[in-house]
Amino acid sequence: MKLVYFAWVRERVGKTDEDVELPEGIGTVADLVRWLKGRGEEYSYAFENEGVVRAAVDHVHVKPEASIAGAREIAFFPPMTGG
Amino acid sequence: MKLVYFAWVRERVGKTDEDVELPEGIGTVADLVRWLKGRGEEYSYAFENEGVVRAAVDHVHVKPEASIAGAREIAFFPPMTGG
Amino acid sequence: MARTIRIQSEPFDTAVETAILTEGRADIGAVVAFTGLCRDEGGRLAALELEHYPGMAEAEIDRIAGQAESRWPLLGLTVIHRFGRISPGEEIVLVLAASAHRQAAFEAASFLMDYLKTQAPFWKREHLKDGTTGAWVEAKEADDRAMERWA
Amino acid sequence: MARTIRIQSEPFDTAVETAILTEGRADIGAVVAFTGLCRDEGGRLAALELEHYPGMAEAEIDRIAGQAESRWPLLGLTVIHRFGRISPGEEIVLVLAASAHRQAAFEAASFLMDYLKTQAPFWKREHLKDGTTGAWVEAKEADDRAMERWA
Repeated sequence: MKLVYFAWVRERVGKTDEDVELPEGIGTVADLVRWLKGRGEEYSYAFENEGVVRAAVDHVHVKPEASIAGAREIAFFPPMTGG
Repeated sequence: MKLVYFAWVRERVGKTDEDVELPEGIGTVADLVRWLKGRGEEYSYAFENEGVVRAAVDHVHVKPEASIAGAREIAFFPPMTGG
Repeated sequence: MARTIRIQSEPFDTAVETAILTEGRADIGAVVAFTGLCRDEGGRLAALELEHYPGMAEAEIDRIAGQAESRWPLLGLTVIHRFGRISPGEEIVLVLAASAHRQAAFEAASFLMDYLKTQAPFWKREHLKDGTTGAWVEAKEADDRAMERWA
Repeated sequence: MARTIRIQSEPFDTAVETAILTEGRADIGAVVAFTGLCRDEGGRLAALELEHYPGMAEAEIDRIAGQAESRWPLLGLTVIHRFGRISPGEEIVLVLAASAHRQAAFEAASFLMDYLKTQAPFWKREHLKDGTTGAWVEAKEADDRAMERWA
Protein backbone atom coordinates (compact mmCIF):
# COMPACT_ATOMS: atom_id res chain seq x y z
CA MET A 1 0.00 0.00 0.00
CA LYS A 2 1.31 3.44 -0.91
CA LEU A 3 1.27 6.25 1.66
CA VAL A 4 1.74 9.88 0.63
CA TYR A 5 2.29 12.94 2.82
CA PHE A 6 1.81 16.64 2.19
CA ALA A 7 2.80 20.02 3.67
CA TRP A 8 3.90 19.88 7.35
CA VAL A 9 2.85 16.24 7.68
CA ARG A 10 5.37 15.47 4.92
CA GLU A 11 8.02 17.57 6.65
CA ARG A 12 7.49 15.88 10.01
CA VAL A 13 7.45 12.36 8.57
CA GLY A 14 10.52 13.31 6.55
CA LYS A 15 9.41 11.77 3.25
CA THR A 16 6.95 12.46 0.46
CA ASP A 17 5.74 8.85 0.12
CA GLU A 18 6.50 5.25 1.00
CA ASP A 19 5.26 1.72 0.35
CA VAL A 20 4.22 -0.20 3.44
CA GLU A 21 3.23 -3.79 4.18
CA LEU A 22 0.52 -3.65 6.80
CA PRO A 23 0.19 -6.33 9.48
CA GLU A 24 -3.14 -8.12 10.03
CA GLY A 25 -5.86 -6.19 11.81
CA ILE A 26 -5.34 -2.73 10.28
CA GLY A 27 -8.83 -2.16 8.93
CA THR A 28 -9.42 1.58 9.13
CA VAL A 29 -7.61 4.90 8.67
CA ALA A 30 -7.51 5.24 12.48
CA ASP A 31 -5.88 1.78 12.78
CA LEU A 32 -3.30 2.83 10.21
CA VAL A 33 -2.49 6.07 12.06
CA ARG A 34 -2.11 4.15 15.34
CA TRP A 35 0.26 1.69 13.64
CA LEU A 36 2.28 4.51 12.02
CA LYS A 37 2.68 6.30 15.37
CA GLY A 38 4.38 3.16 16.71
CA ARG A 39 6.98 3.24 13.93
CA GLY A 40 9.05 6.13 15.22
CA GLU A 41 9.23 9.66 16.61
CA GLU A 42 8.78 11.32 13.23
CA TYR A 43 5.37 9.63 12.89
CA SER A 44 4.25 10.30 16.46
CA TYR A 45 5.22 13.96 15.90
CA ALA A 46 3.33 14.17 12.58
CA PHE A 47 0.20 12.61 14.09
CA GLU A 48 0.52 14.07 17.60
CA ASN A 49 -2.87 15.68 17.27
CA GLU A 50 -4.92 13.11 15.39
CA GLY A 51 -7.92 15.41 15.10
CA VAL A 52 -5.94 17.80 12.90
CA VAL A 53 -4.40 15.56 10.23
CA ARG A 54 -6.76 14.76 7.34
CA ALA A 55 -6.78 11.62 5.23
CA ALA A 56 -7.77 10.65 1.71
CA VAL A 57 -8.18 7.12 0.38
CA ASP A 58 -7.58 6.90 -3.35
CA HIS A 59 -8.08 10.68 -3.76
CA VAL A 60 -11.28 10.88 -1.70
CA HIS A 61 -11.51 12.64 1.68
CA VAL A 62 -12.39 10.14 4.43
CA LYS A 63 -13.01 10.06 8.18
CA PRO A 64 -10.77 8.10 10.59
CA GLU A 65 -13.30 5.27 10.79
CA ALA A 66 -13.21 4.71 6.99
CA SER A 67 -12.08 1.31 5.76
CA ILE A 68 -8.76 1.04 3.93
CA ALA A 69 -9.46 -2.40 2.51
CA GLY A 70 -8.37 -2.55 -1.13
CA ALA A 71 -6.93 0.98 -1.09
CA ARG A 72 -4.07 1.72 -3.47
CA GLU A 73 -2.98 5.09 -2.06
CA ILE A 74 -3.63 6.71 1.30
CA ALA A 75 -2.71 10.35 1.84
CA PHE A 76 -2.21 12.33 5.05
CA PHE A 77 -2.16 16.13 5.15
CA PRO A 78 -3.06 19.22 7.20
CA PRO A 79 -6.35 21.07 6.71
CA MET A 80 -6.42 22.49 3.19
CA THR A 81 -5.57 26.14 2.53
CA GLY A 82 -6.16 26.48 -1.20
CA GLY A 83 -8.08 29.09 -3.14
CA MET B 1 -38.88 74.35 -15.17
CA LYS B 2 -37.51 71.66 -17.46
CA LEU B 3 -39.34 68.35 -17.81
CA VAL B 4 -37.64 65.31 -19.36
CA TYR B 5 -39.16 61.98 -20.38
CA PHE B 6 -37.64 58.56 -21.00
CA ALA B 7 -38.51 55.21 -22.62
CA TRP B 8 -42.24 54.64 -23.12
CA VAL B 9 -43.16 57.73 -21.10
CA ARG B 10 -41.20 59.72 -23.70
CA GLU B 11 -42.94 57.88 -26.55
CA ARG B 12 -46.42 58.46 -25.11
CA VAL B 13 -45.83 62.14 -24.34
CA GLY B 14 -44.29 62.48 -27.81
CA LYS B 15 -41.28 64.56 -26.79
CA THR B 16 -37.96 64.12 -25.02
CA ASP B 17 -38.22 67.30 -22.98
CA GLU B 18 -39.99 70.62 -22.63
CA ASP B 19 -39.92 73.82 -20.59
CA VAL B 20 -43.08 74.58 -18.66
CA GLU B 21 -44.42 77.51 -16.66
CA LEU B 22 -46.32 76.07 -13.73
CA PRO B 23 -49.42 77.78 -12.32
CA GLU B 24 -49.69 78.58 -8.62
CA GLY B 25 -50.35 75.68 -6.26
CA ILE B 26 -48.23 73.00 -7.89
CA GLY B 27 -46.10 72.03 -4.92
CA THR B 28 -45.34 68.34 -5.32
CA VAL B 29 -44.53 65.76 -7.99
CA ALA B 30 -48.09 64.42 -7.62
CA ASP B 31 -49.48 67.95 -8.22
CA LEU B 32 -47.34 68.25 -11.34
CA VAL B 33 -48.53 64.88 -12.69
CA ARG B 34 -52.17 65.91 -12.09
CA TRP B 35 -51.57 69.18 -13.92
CA LEU B 36 -49.80 67.43 -16.84
CA LYS B 37 -52.69 64.96 -17.23
CA GLY B 38 -55.00 67.90 -17.81
CA ARG B 39 -52.88 69.14 -20.72
CA GLY B 40 -53.90 66.53 -23.27
CA GLU B 41 -54.48 62.93 -24.20
CA GLU B 42 -50.79 62.15 -24.66
CA TYR B 43 -50.14 63.08 -21.03
CA SER B 44 -53.16 61.25 -19.64
CA TYR B 45 -52.01 58.17 -21.61
CA ALA B 46 -48.41 58.45 -20.31
CA PHE B 47 -49.57 58.81 -16.73
CA GLU B 48 -52.66 56.58 -16.92
CA ASN B 49 -51.28 54.39 -14.16
CA GLU B 50 -49.65 56.86 -11.79
CA GLY B 51 -48.24 54.11 -9.57
CA VAL B 52 -46.01 52.91 -12.41
CA VAL B 53 -44.28 56.07 -13.65
CA ARG B 54 -41.21 57.06 -11.61
CA ALA B 55 -39.91 60.56 -11.05
CA ALA B 56 -36.57 62.19 -10.33
CA VAL B 57 -36.01 65.78 -9.21
CA ASP B 58 -32.61 67.12 -10.23
CA HIS B 59 -31.28 63.56 -10.81
CA VAL B 60 -32.53 62.12 -7.53
CA HIS B 61 -35.34 59.53 -7.30
CA VAL B 62 -38.32 60.91 -5.41
CA LYS B 63 -41.79 59.86 -4.26
CA PRO B 64 -44.99 61.55 -5.54
CA GLU B 65 -45.31 63.59 -2.36
CA ALA B 66 -41.83 65.15 -2.84
CA SER B 67 -41.66 68.92 -3.19
CA ILE B 68 -40.64 70.40 -6.53
CA ALA B 69 -39.90 73.84 -5.14
CA GLY B 70 -36.69 75.19 -6.67
CA ALA B 71 -36.22 72.19 -8.97
CA ARG B 72 -34.36 72.78 -12.23
CA GLU B 73 -35.19 69.47 -13.96
CA ILE B 74 -37.90 66.93 -13.31
CA ALA B 75 -37.79 63.56 -15.07
CA PHE B 76 -40.51 60.97 -15.61
CA PHE B 77 -39.77 57.38 -16.67
CA PRO B 78 -40.85 53.73 -16.34
CA PRO B 79 -39.31 51.40 -13.74
CA MET B 80 -35.60 50.98 -14.55
CA THR B 81 -34.34 47.91 -16.42
CA GLY B 82 -30.58 48.45 -16.49
CA GLY B 83 -27.78 46.06 -15.62
CA MET C 1 -10.09 54.10 -2.95
CA ALA C 2 -9.94 53.75 -6.73
CA ARG C 3 -13.48 54.29 -8.03
CA THR C 4 -14.19 54.33 -11.77
CA ILE C 5 -17.67 54.92 -13.16
CA ARG C 6 -18.33 55.23 -16.87
CA ILE C 7 -21.41 55.33 -19.06
CA GLN C 8 -20.45 54.73 -22.68
CA SER C 9 -21.71 53.33 -25.98
CA GLU C 10 -18.38 51.63 -26.85
CA PRO C 11 -17.46 48.12 -25.68
CA PHE C 12 -15.17 47.85 -22.66
CA ASP C 13 -12.10 45.68 -22.04
CA THR C 14 -12.41 43.81 -18.76
CA ALA C 15 -8.72 42.84 -18.74
CA VAL C 16 -7.63 46.47 -19.07
CA GLU C 17 -10.06 47.62 -16.39
CA THR C 18 -8.90 44.86 -14.02
CA ALA C 19 -5.24 45.74 -14.62
CA ILE C 20 -5.97 49.40 -13.80
CA LEU C 21 -7.54 48.31 -10.53
CA THR C 22 -4.83 45.88 -9.41
CA GLU C 23 -1.56 47.00 -11.04
CA GLY C 24 1.28 47.62 -8.62
CA ARG C 25 -0.76 46.59 -5.58
CA ALA C 26 -0.11 43.73 -3.19
CA ASP C 27 -2.98 44.27 -0.75
CA ILE C 28 -5.77 43.00 -3.02
CA GLY C 29 -6.55 39.33 -2.43
CA ALA C 30 -9.82 39.04 -4.33
CA VAL C 31 -11.33 40.55 -7.47
CA VAL C 32 -14.87 39.75 -8.52
CA ALA C 33 -15.77 40.73 -12.07
CA PHE C 34 -19.41 40.60 -13.10
CA THR C 35 -20.16 40.89 -16.80
CA GLY C 36 -23.72 41.23 -18.04
CA LEU C 37 -24.25 40.12 -21.64
CA CYS C 38 -27.02 40.57 -24.18
CA ARG C 39 -28.94 37.31 -24.74
CA ASP C 40 -30.86 36.55 -27.94
CA GLU C 41 -33.77 35.01 -25.97
CA GLY C 42 -33.80 31.78 -27.89
CA GLY C 43 -33.05 33.42 -31.23
CA ARG C 44 -35.88 35.96 -30.96
CA LEU C 45 -33.73 39.11 -30.51
CA ALA C 46 -31.62 40.98 -33.06
CA ALA C 47 -30.47 43.49 -30.43
CA LEU C 48 -31.25 45.31 -27.24
CA GLU C 49 -31.39 49.09 -27.29
CA LEU C 50 -30.43 50.78 -24.04
CA GLU C 51 -31.71 54.26 -23.31
CA HIS C 52 -30.35 56.14 -20.31
CA TYR C 53 -30.72 59.43 -18.49
CA PRO C 54 -27.37 61.21 -18.96
CA GLY C 55 -26.19 62.95 -15.83
CA MET C 56 -28.51 61.07 -13.53
CA ALA C 57 -27.09 57.68 -14.57
CA GLU C 58 -23.58 58.70 -13.48
CA ALA C 59 -24.87 60.36 -10.30
CA GLU C 60 -27.00 57.38 -9.32
CA ILE C 61 -24.24 54.80 -9.92
CA ASP C 62 -21.85 57.00 -7.98
CA ARG C 63 -24.30 57.08 -5.09
CA ILE C 64 -24.70 53.28 -5.17
CA ALA C 65 -20.91 52.84 -5.36
CA GLY C 66 -20.52 55.07 -2.31
CA GLN C 67 -23.00 52.87 -0.42
CA ALA C 68 -21.02 49.75 -1.37
CA GLU C 69 -17.79 51.36 -0.19
CA SER C 70 -19.31 52.21 3.18
CA ARG C 71 -20.68 48.68 3.65
CA TRP C 72 -17.63 46.62 2.62
CA PRO C 73 -13.85 47.13 3.01
CA LEU C 74 -13.21 47.60 -0.71
CA LEU C 75 -9.86 48.40 -2.30
CA GLY C 76 -11.24 49.26 -5.74
CA LEU C 77 -14.52 49.52 -7.60
CA THR C 78 -15.30 49.88 -11.30
CA VAL C 79 -18.72 50.16 -12.90
CA ILE C 80 -19.10 50.55 -16.66
CA HIS C 81 -22.57 50.57 -18.20
CA ARG C 82 -23.12 50.76 -21.94
CA PHE C 83 -25.99 52.41 -23.80
CA GLY C 84 -27.19 52.28 -27.39
CA ARG C 85 -27.76 49.25 -29.60
CA ILE C 86 -26.15 46.05 -28.30
CA SER C 87 -26.14 42.73 -30.17
CA PRO C 88 -26.57 39.27 -28.59
CA GLY C 89 -23.30 38.05 -27.11
CA GLU C 90 -22.04 41.60 -26.52
CA GLU C 91 -21.34 43.01 -23.08
CA ILE C 92 -23.76 45.46 -21.46
CA VAL C 93 -22.35 46.05 -18.00
CA LEU C 94 -19.18 45.45 -15.99
CA VAL C 95 -18.81 45.57 -12.22
CA LEU C 96 -15.39 45.00 -10.67
CA ALA C 97 -14.97 44.82 -6.90
CA ALA C 98 -11.56 44.38 -5.27
CA SER C 99 -10.92 43.62 -1.63
CA ALA C 100 -8.42 41.86 0.65
CA HIS C 101 -10.86 38.95 1.03
CA ARG C 102 -13.37 37.22 -1.17
CA GLN C 103 -16.58 37.72 0.82
CA ALA C 104 -16.49 41.52 0.56
CA ALA C 105 -15.73 41.41 -3.17
CA PHE C 106 -18.54 38.93 -3.90
CA GLU C 107 -21.12 40.77 -1.81
CA ALA C 108 -20.25 44.24 -3.10
CA ALA C 109 -20.43 43.12 -6.74
CA SER C 110 -23.75 41.37 -6.16
CA PHE C 111 -25.15 44.40 -4.29
CA LEU C 112 -24.07 46.74 -7.09
CA MET C 113 -25.73 44.59 -9.73
CA ASP C 114 -29.00 44.38 -7.77
CA TYR C 115 -29.01 48.17 -7.43
CA LEU C 116 -28.05 48.82 -11.04
CA LYS C 117 -30.94 46.62 -12.19
CA THR C 118 -33.54 48.50 -10.17
CA GLN C 119 -32.17 51.99 -9.42
CA ALA C 120 -29.94 53.11 -12.28
CA PRO C 121 -31.86 55.08 -14.94
CA PHE C 122 -31.49 52.72 -17.91
CA TRP C 123 -34.28 51.21 -20.02
CA LYS C 124 -34.01 48.31 -22.44
CA ARG C 125 -36.09 47.75 -25.52
CA GLU C 126 -36.04 44.77 -27.79
CA HIS C 127 -35.29 44.75 -31.50
CA LEU C 128 -36.58 41.54 -33.05
CA LYS C 129 -34.97 39.28 -35.64
CA ASP C 130 -37.88 39.94 -38.03
CA GLY C 131 -36.80 43.59 -38.25
CA THR C 132 -39.55 45.04 -36.07
CA THR C 133 -39.08 46.99 -32.88
CA GLY C 134 -40.24 44.94 -29.92
CA ALA C 135 -41.46 45.95 -26.49
CA TRP C 136 -39.73 47.80 -23.70
CA VAL C 137 -38.36 45.21 -21.28
CA GLU C 138 -40.53 45.15 -18.17
CA ALA C 139 -39.02 45.48 -14.72
CA LYS C 140 -39.01 42.19 -12.86
CA GLU C 141 -40.40 41.77 -9.39
CA ALA C 142 -37.58 39.29 -8.72
CA ASP C 143 -35.10 42.14 -9.20
CA ASP C 144 -36.93 44.27 -6.63
CA ARG C 145 -36.88 41.36 -4.20
CA ALA C 146 -33.15 40.81 -4.86
CA MET C 147 -32.52 44.44 -3.96
CA GLU C 148 -34.54 44.19 -0.77
CA ARG C 149 -32.05 41.63 0.56
CA TRP C 150 -29.65 44.51 1.19
CA ALA C 151 -32.07 46.76 3.09
CA MET D 1 -21.95 22.10 -20.35
CA ALA D 2 -18.49 23.51 -20.92
CA ARG D 3 -16.40 22.57 -17.86
CA THR D 4 -12.69 23.38 -17.72
CA ILE D 5 -10.52 22.41 -14.77
CA ARG D 6 -6.77 22.96 -14.74
CA ILE D 7 -4.03 22.76 -12.14
CA GLN D 8 -0.91 24.52 -13.42
CA SER D 9 2.16 26.42 -12.33
CA GLU D 10 1.96 28.98 -15.16
CA PRO D 11 -0.12 32.15 -14.94
CA PHE D 12 -3.53 32.14 -16.63
CA ASP D 13 -5.23 34.67 -18.87
CA THR D 14 -8.71 35.49 -17.63
CA ALA D 15 -9.69 37.21 -20.88
CA VAL D 16 -8.79 34.13 -22.93
CA GLU D 17 -10.60 31.80 -20.54
CA THR D 18 -13.70 34.02 -20.58
CA ALA D 19 -13.68 34.17 -24.38
CA ILE D 20 -13.50 30.35 -24.56
CA LEU D 21 -16.54 30.15 -22.29
CA THR D 22 -18.69 32.74 -24.05
CA GLU D 23 -17.56 32.84 -27.71
CA GLY D 24 -20.31 32.24 -30.25
CA ARG D 25 -23.03 31.95 -27.61
CA ALA D 26 -26.08 34.14 -27.13
CA ASP D 27 -27.70 32.34 -24.19
CA ILE D 28 -25.25 33.53 -21.51
CA GLY D 29 -26.48 36.64 -19.71
CA ALA D 30 -24.06 36.69 -16.78
CA VAL D 31 -20.43 35.78 -16.19
CA VAL D 32 -18.88 36.03 -12.74
CA ALA D 33 -15.09 35.85 -12.65
CA PHE D 34 -13.41 35.43 -9.29
CA THR D 35 -9.66 35.99 -9.17
CA GLY D 36 -7.67 35.21 -6.04
CA LEU D 37 -4.38 37.09 -5.76
CA CYS D 38 -1.30 36.72 -3.59
CA ARG D 39 -1.09 39.49 -0.97
CA ASP D 40 2.17 40.62 0.61
CA GLU D 41 0.55 40.88 4.07
CA GLY D 42 1.67 44.42 4.71
CA GLY D 43 5.07 43.94 3.07
CA ARG D 44 5.95 40.85 5.12
CA LEU D 45 5.78 38.28 2.30
CA ALA D 46 8.19 37.67 -0.58
CA ALA D 47 6.02 34.87 -1.97
CA LEU D 48 3.52 32.14 -1.26
CA GLU D 49 4.44 28.59 -2.15
CA LEU D 50 1.54 26.34 -3.04
CA GLU D 51 1.87 22.61 -2.65
CA HIS D 52 -0.86 20.35 -4.03
CA TYR D 53 -1.79 16.70 -4.28
CA PRO D 54 -1.63 15.89 -8.01
CA GLY D 55 -4.45 13.70 -9.15
CA MET D 56 -6.60 14.34 -6.12
CA ALA D 57 -6.64 18.11 -6.73
CA GLU D 58 -8.18 17.65 -10.19
CA ALA D 59 -10.58 14.95 -8.94
CA GLU D 60 -11.75 17.01 -5.98
CA ILE D 61 -12.30 20.19 -8.01
CA ASP D 62 -14.15 18.15 -10.62
CA ARG D 63 -16.40 16.75 -7.88
CA ILE D 64 -17.08 20.25 -6.51
CA ALA D 65 -17.77 21.56 -10.03
CA GLY D 66 -20.26 18.74 -10.55
CA GLN D 67 -22.05 19.76 -7.34
CA ALA D 68 -22.23 23.37 -8.53
CA GLU D 69 -23.67 22.28 -11.88
CA SER D 70 -26.37 20.24 -10.20
CA ARG D 71 -27.32 23.12 -7.87
CA TRP D 72 -27.42 25.99 -10.37
CA PRO D 73 -28.44 26.26 -14.05
CA LEU D 74 -24.93 26.97 -15.32
CA LEU D 75 -23.91 27.38 -18.94
CA GLY D 76 -20.17 27.16 -18.34
CA LEU D 77 -17.67 26.70 -15.54
CA THR D 78 -13.89 27.17 -15.43
CA VAL D 79 -11.60 26.57 -12.46
CA ILE D 80 -7.86 27.13 -12.74
CA HIS D 81 -5.67 26.74 -9.66
CA ARG D 82 -1.95 27.44 -9.71
CA PHE D 83 0.75 25.75 -7.66
CA GLY D 84 4.42 26.54 -7.00
CA ARG D 85 5.95 29.86 -5.96
CA ILE D 86 3.69 32.86 -6.47
CA SER D 87 4.71 36.48 -5.85
CA PRO D 88 2.53 39.20 -4.31
CA GLY D 89 0.19 40.68 -6.89
CA GLU D 90 0.16 37.48 -8.95
CA GLU D 91 -2.96 35.41 -9.51
CA ILE D 92 -3.47 32.14 -7.61
CA VAL D 93 -6.92 30.98 -8.63
CA LEU D 94 -9.61 31.72 -11.21
CA VAL D 95 -13.26 30.68 -11.06
CA LEU D 96 -15.57 31.57 -13.96
CA ALA D 97 -19.27 30.81 -13.76
CA ALA D 98 -21.62 31.56 -16.67
CA SER D 99 -25.40 31.43 -16.58
CA ALA D 100 -28.46 33.03 -18.16
CA HIS D 101 -29.00 35.12 -15.01
CA ARG D 102 -26.75 36.77 -12.46
CA GLN D 103 -27.91 35.07 -9.26
CA ALA D 104 -26.82 31.57 -10.39
CA ALA D 105 -23.45 32.85 -11.62
CA PHE D 106 -22.74 34.75 -8.37
CA GLU D 107 -23.79 31.89 -6.11
CA ALA D 108 -21.97 29.17 -8.04
CA ALA D 109 -18.71 31.15 -8.08
CA SER D 110 -18.99 31.91 -4.37
CA PHE D 111 -19.80 28.25 -3.58
CA LEU D 112 -16.83 27.04 -5.63
CA MET D 113 -14.45 29.39 -3.84
CA ASP D 114 -15.70 28.34 -0.40
CA TYR D 115 -15.19 24.69 -1.34
CA LEU D 116 -11.79 25.25 -2.95
CA LYS D 117 -10.60 26.99 0.23
CA THR D 118 -11.57 24.11 2.50
CA GLN D 119 -11.78 20.94 0.36
CA ALA D 120 -9.27 21.15 -2.48
CA PRO D 121 -5.90 19.60 -1.52
CA PHE D 122 -3.67 22.68 -1.67
CA TRP D 123 -1.44 24.02 1.07
CA LYS D 124 0.17 27.45 1.25
CA ARG D 125 3.41 28.32 2.96
CA GLU D 126 4.92 31.74 3.38
CA HIS D 127 8.30 32.91 2.14
CA LEU D 128 9.32 36.03 4.00
CA LYS D 129 10.95 39.22 2.71
CA ASP D 130 13.98 38.57 4.97
CA GLY D 131 14.79 35.44 2.93
CA THR D 132 13.57 32.91 5.48
CA THR D 133 10.87 30.32 4.96
CA GLY D 134 7.84 31.19 7.03
CA ALA D 135 5.04 29.10 8.44
CA TRP D 136 2.44 27.00 6.67
CA VAL D 137 -0.73 29.07 6.40
CA GLU D 138 -3.26 27.83 8.92
CA ALA D 139 -6.78 26.92 7.88
CA LYS D 140 -9.31 29.52 9.01
CA GLU D 141 -12.44 28.71 10.94
CA ALA D 142 -14.18 31.47 8.99
CA ASP D 143 -13.60 29.47 5.80
CA ASP D 144 -15.21 26.38 7.34
CA ARG D 145 -18.18 28.47 8.40
CA ALA D 146 -18.43 29.99 4.91
CA MET D 147 -18.60 26.48 3.46
CA GLU D 148 -21.30 25.42 5.90
CA ARG D 149 -23.63 28.04 4.40
CA TRP D 150 -24.09 25.71 1.44
CA ALA D 151 -24.94 22.55 3.41
